[in-house]
Amino acid sequence: MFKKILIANRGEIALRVMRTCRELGIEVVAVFSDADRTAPHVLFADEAYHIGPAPSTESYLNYEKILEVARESGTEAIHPGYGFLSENTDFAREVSKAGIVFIGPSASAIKIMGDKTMARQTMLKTQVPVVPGTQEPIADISQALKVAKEIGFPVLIKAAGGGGKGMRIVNSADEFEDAVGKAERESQSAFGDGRVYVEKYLEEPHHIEFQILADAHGNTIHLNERECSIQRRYQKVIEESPSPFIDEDLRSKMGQAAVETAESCNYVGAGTVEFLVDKHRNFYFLEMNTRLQVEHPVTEMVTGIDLVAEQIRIASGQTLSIKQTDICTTGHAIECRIYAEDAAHDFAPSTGEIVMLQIPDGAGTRFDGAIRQGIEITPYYDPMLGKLICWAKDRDSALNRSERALREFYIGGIETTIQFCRSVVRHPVFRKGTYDTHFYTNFRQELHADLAASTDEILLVAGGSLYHHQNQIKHSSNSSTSAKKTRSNWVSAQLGRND
Amino acid sequence: MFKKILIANRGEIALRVMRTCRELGIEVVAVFSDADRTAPHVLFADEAYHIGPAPSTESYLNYEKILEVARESGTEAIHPGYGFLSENTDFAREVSKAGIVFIGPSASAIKIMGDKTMARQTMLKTQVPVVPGTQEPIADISQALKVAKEIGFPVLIKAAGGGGKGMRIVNSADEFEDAVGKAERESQSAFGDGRVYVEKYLEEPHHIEFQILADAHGNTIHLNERECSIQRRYQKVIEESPSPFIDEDLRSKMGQAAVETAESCNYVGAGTVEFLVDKHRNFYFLEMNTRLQVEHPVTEMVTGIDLVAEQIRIASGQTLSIKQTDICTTGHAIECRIYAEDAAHDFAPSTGEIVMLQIPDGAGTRFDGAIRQGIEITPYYDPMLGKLICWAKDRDSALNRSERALREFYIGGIETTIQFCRSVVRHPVFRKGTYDTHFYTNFRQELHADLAASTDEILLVAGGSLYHHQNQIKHSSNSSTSAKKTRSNWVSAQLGRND
Amino acid sequence: MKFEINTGQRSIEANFSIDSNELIIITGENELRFEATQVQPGVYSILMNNRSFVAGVCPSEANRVNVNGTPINLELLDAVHLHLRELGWDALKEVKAGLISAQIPGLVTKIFHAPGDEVKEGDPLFLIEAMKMENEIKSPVAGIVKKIGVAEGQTVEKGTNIIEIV
Amino acid sequence: MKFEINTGQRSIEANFSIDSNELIIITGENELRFEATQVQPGVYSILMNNRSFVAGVCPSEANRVNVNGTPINLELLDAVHLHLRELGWDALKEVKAGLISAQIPGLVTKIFHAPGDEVKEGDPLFLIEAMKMENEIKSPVAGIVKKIGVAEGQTVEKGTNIIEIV
Repeated sequence: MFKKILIANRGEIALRVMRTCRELGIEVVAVFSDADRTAPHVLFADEAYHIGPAPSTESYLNYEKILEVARESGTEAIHPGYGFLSENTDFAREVSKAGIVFIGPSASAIKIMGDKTMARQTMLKTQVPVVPGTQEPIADISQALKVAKEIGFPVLIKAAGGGGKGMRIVNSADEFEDAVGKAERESQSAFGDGRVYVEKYLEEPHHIEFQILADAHGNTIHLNERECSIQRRYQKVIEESPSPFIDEDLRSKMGQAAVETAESCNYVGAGTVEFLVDKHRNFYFLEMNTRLQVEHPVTEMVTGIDLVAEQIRIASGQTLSIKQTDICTTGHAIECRIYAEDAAHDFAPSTGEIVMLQIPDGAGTRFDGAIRQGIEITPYYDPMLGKLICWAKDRDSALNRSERALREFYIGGIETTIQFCRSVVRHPVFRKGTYDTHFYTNFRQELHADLAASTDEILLVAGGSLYHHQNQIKHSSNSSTSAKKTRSNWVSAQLGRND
Repeated sequence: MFKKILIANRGEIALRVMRTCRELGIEVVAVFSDADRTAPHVLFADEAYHIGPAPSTESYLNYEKILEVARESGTEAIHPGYGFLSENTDFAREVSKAGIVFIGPSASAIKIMGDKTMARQTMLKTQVPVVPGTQEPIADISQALKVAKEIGFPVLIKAAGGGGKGMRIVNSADEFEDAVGKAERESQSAFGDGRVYVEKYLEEPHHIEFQILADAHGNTIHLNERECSIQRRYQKVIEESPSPFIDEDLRSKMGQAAVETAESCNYVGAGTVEFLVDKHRNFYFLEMNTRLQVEHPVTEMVTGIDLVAEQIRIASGQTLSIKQTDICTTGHAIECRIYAEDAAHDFAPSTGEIVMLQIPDGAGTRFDGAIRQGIEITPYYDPMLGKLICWAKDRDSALNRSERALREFYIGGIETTIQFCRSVVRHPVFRKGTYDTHFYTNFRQELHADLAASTDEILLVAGGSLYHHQNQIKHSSNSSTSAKKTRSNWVSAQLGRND
Repeated sequence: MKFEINTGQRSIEANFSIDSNELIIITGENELRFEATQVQPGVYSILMNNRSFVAGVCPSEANRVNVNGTPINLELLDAVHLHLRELGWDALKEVKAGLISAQIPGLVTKIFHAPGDEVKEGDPLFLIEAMKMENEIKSPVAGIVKKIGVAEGQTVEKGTNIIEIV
Repeated sequence: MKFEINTGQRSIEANFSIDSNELIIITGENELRFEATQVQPGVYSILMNNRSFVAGVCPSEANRVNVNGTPINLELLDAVHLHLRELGWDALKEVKAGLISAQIPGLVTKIFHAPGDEVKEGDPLFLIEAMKMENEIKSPVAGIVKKIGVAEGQTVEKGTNIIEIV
């Protein structure tokens, strides 16, 4: 086993990885930018090295500098977390060249799965279904129509430029030519690239992913699914395991497909195979993430397996200690991502000092974060403050626990998505478990109305607080008493009262 | 089910109970003294009522006032937590008289088990073993010697006055008369009461307790044991479940005895039956606690059962939803009690403001507490700040997790037992699991030496920090810059640097 | 003193008076006892008729209060303001118009207009990149672009004036 | 500048010098680069040769530093003190003698001595009750009780002088 690991990351995932390292008796090395001198991952670590200015291109993405620190500190292995350098093939290769273990798959597996076209081509050689459609942009409209008829309507026309723009659902053959023309023009004006693809349109799709683990000795297993259909701006907000949509039969088929996917690129380590599943329970390979996933804790909570510990064991050359038949899940876990964003203003990032912090706790309540009262949230990095994961014996109890914990969570001084997550968790469709990836689009207005809903009581509290605050501030600046002093006086007055 | 519950308590247990209430959809009413106006339980609650000055006799023990609040707020049930009014028969009776449900056993069960002599007499009518000995103080020395011979040496001579003083181990009959005389004289001078009892001396005793649940419909079950032998000043410090000392056979026998104990007083609710177990695995009834126990979370972590939810269900008249055969435990849980005490100075209470707080979190890491950065720890109440409970798949992993979490725990501004708990958790005898109630006495010096141990590196950090602090303060008072300003300058200097 | 609490969507009238350490709020036929104790600067524990709330006054936006986690934008209009409004002045409109500044620190990547352009309410004005995300800022008013305060590619602090619309 | 860091049990000598925002600590043959950044008032993040520590300076006791959770009592003796000590003055002894004050706020329930009594080091002086517990305070020195500052049954603040021993 390794004696010292460098974590080439920051924020909650750096802390998450360090916790497991320390439990395994491994020393941890942190790296930090100018903006992170007193960040939680620096305070937590055994050693910490400054690697550059705040912008990540000059610090957390500067892999020459990180390799230099790894050599100087005598690090035996590097954990890249997610984001930053975690899917960078050059970094993975350079780390290995330096005689240091990269905790992740081989550079070649990262490369295959990192390229959408290469990944699709690899998958077509296996039994794993991919979304039917043209693999090359449409050159000839009659050829495209033939493909569309083979796939069966409705079909989707997608821009080569990516993203949501230029996307069009076509319900029948006679609308086809007209729709392609429109999509091409839209795509041309949006991306300067008019090429479009034809793909099967999936009705009421679910985003379902499978966690896999593979050792270097040819053993690959899966750890069941995570349901990730609650998204906005193509970004996951809430994930859960098990999925309320998947039954045992489908779970077993998709799990087998996930294992086959990993084997197709000789995958070693922890990885995630993402699928789309339509309302008829047909599933299609979407992509594979060759790293630890943000939402990995929901799998940990229901399986009892520490995924980071497994990553480290695999990287140190050990054989998987668990077989597929050992995987048994208990209860239900839901993760809410807490972002420093103003949900009421189109999720604009929110920065500033956390002036008060109360993190929920108690049975089945886990917060993977990296925040502290008094810390400054800067605009330099991802706005995710952390993830609240609630586990309970069944889905209803896990929903109740999530709602309780979100109600208990208090972050003062900046805006967060805590209340938005609460609106989702108590939405009847989410509670029923009958949602798909259109959930946010479909219920956007309801969710934001719930978020903005305020009773007379709440309005009076808000008005009274504002009045009190303004008068207290006026008072304090008039008499030039400090805030601290004012508080003490106030408290003394309280203490003196006698009902 | 109840719509509104009043929690007649403060601190971590008030929060603990409120969490479950909210998950069950029940509104919570807090009560608070002058010292607790902004305490976490007040901020957490739906309603909060002031009940008097800081001293608990005038607030948290003032049950007329609490009953008044219960009536005013339309409370349907009262949860007493532990301590304060939880084992007060008058309170239990008055609550019922007011038409409010007392979440706990009947006043008569509290009374029987609250009186040591009555409890012992009750138990003698059952099959549950009690520690053999005289039930009345020694009147006649020859009669006492006869009893001692029946019990078998070694025996223990105990003062009627209680506590540790006057206690004497007698190894053989010829030492007996002399020892009784000495014990009588010591007891007379310590308590003004020279009467002594004779009792079997238990070698290498373990303090083992069983959690029981009983509904009002005649169903009583046990939820296995908690090992509570790590104590100092007769106060538990660390508890775990399962006990490393108990085997399946003994567990089943003791569990049966615990159920029989509860049934002997027609117990309804959650309760704890405490036993002493000697090195030969003989077990003896010690006492029964007729309330929720501080260390109840270790049972929750291994059984997955929410004990407060069960208490509430039982109080609302429901039948137990689980049978004895449903109880199955997973993994191992260890609880460390975090007190505001200075371990290095004989555990003297420590008060003051919490200037910085970092509570450990992550997989299997639960903190049941009621603290916040900026809060003042007052001298009025119990010095327990909270409990850190770590769960993992086996005992070794739970020990590693506890050590990691204790290392991660930072409470600045006051002294705590965090480091003392760390010394215990990494002590080889504790790790091996071969400890008994003499652990603290036997290893006291080692533990405190470990606590005080400092390397040259640590000494240099301490010296350097003191130097830096004094010079920063000097500088800041000379130039009359505020601490905040100084920090900003310092950080700016940091941000500017470029390696 | 008489006040109107107004969120733009709805409003409520109340009379505030101070009684030692409590605020007496009279609204309609209800009399409420409101007591606030500071927990941290700008964060208060509120007991209103014994109902418990945590209220945070937003440090950067004077008229935003977070009650039990829910952010509420409100205007607290006193008798003077209410009288002015009767005369036709609209406090809520007033604060919206005029200068559009950066609500977050970041990099201005795109400005869609030049001085003299006419913009409608809701038209995109500029893009600002922060925390790896691009944020489109829309115009809160209709009018003519009078002045552009920054150039594309410029890094701005929160509060920097970007566009003035008249 | 030359310093001795002394815990009573052990001591270490070091030379401190300032180099921009770092402290250079030379001890024996080792040269260490020590950098402190304040996290909260009195709490510092320390990087010493890139090893990371959190150090808290105790607000109530000037000579207590908590390093990664471990409380350390120490004297930081500069050249002047070291010289004085060579002349026979003992700084550590000095601070121990004299006035015995309440280390915690609480209720003084019992005082075992009257002025004029002779006490040995380790003799119980008084009981103070706080947080439901009784705490026995022992004499840190041998001597004669000169003065008793409070009466039994009196509530005292932290730092109140209880007994003076000469």
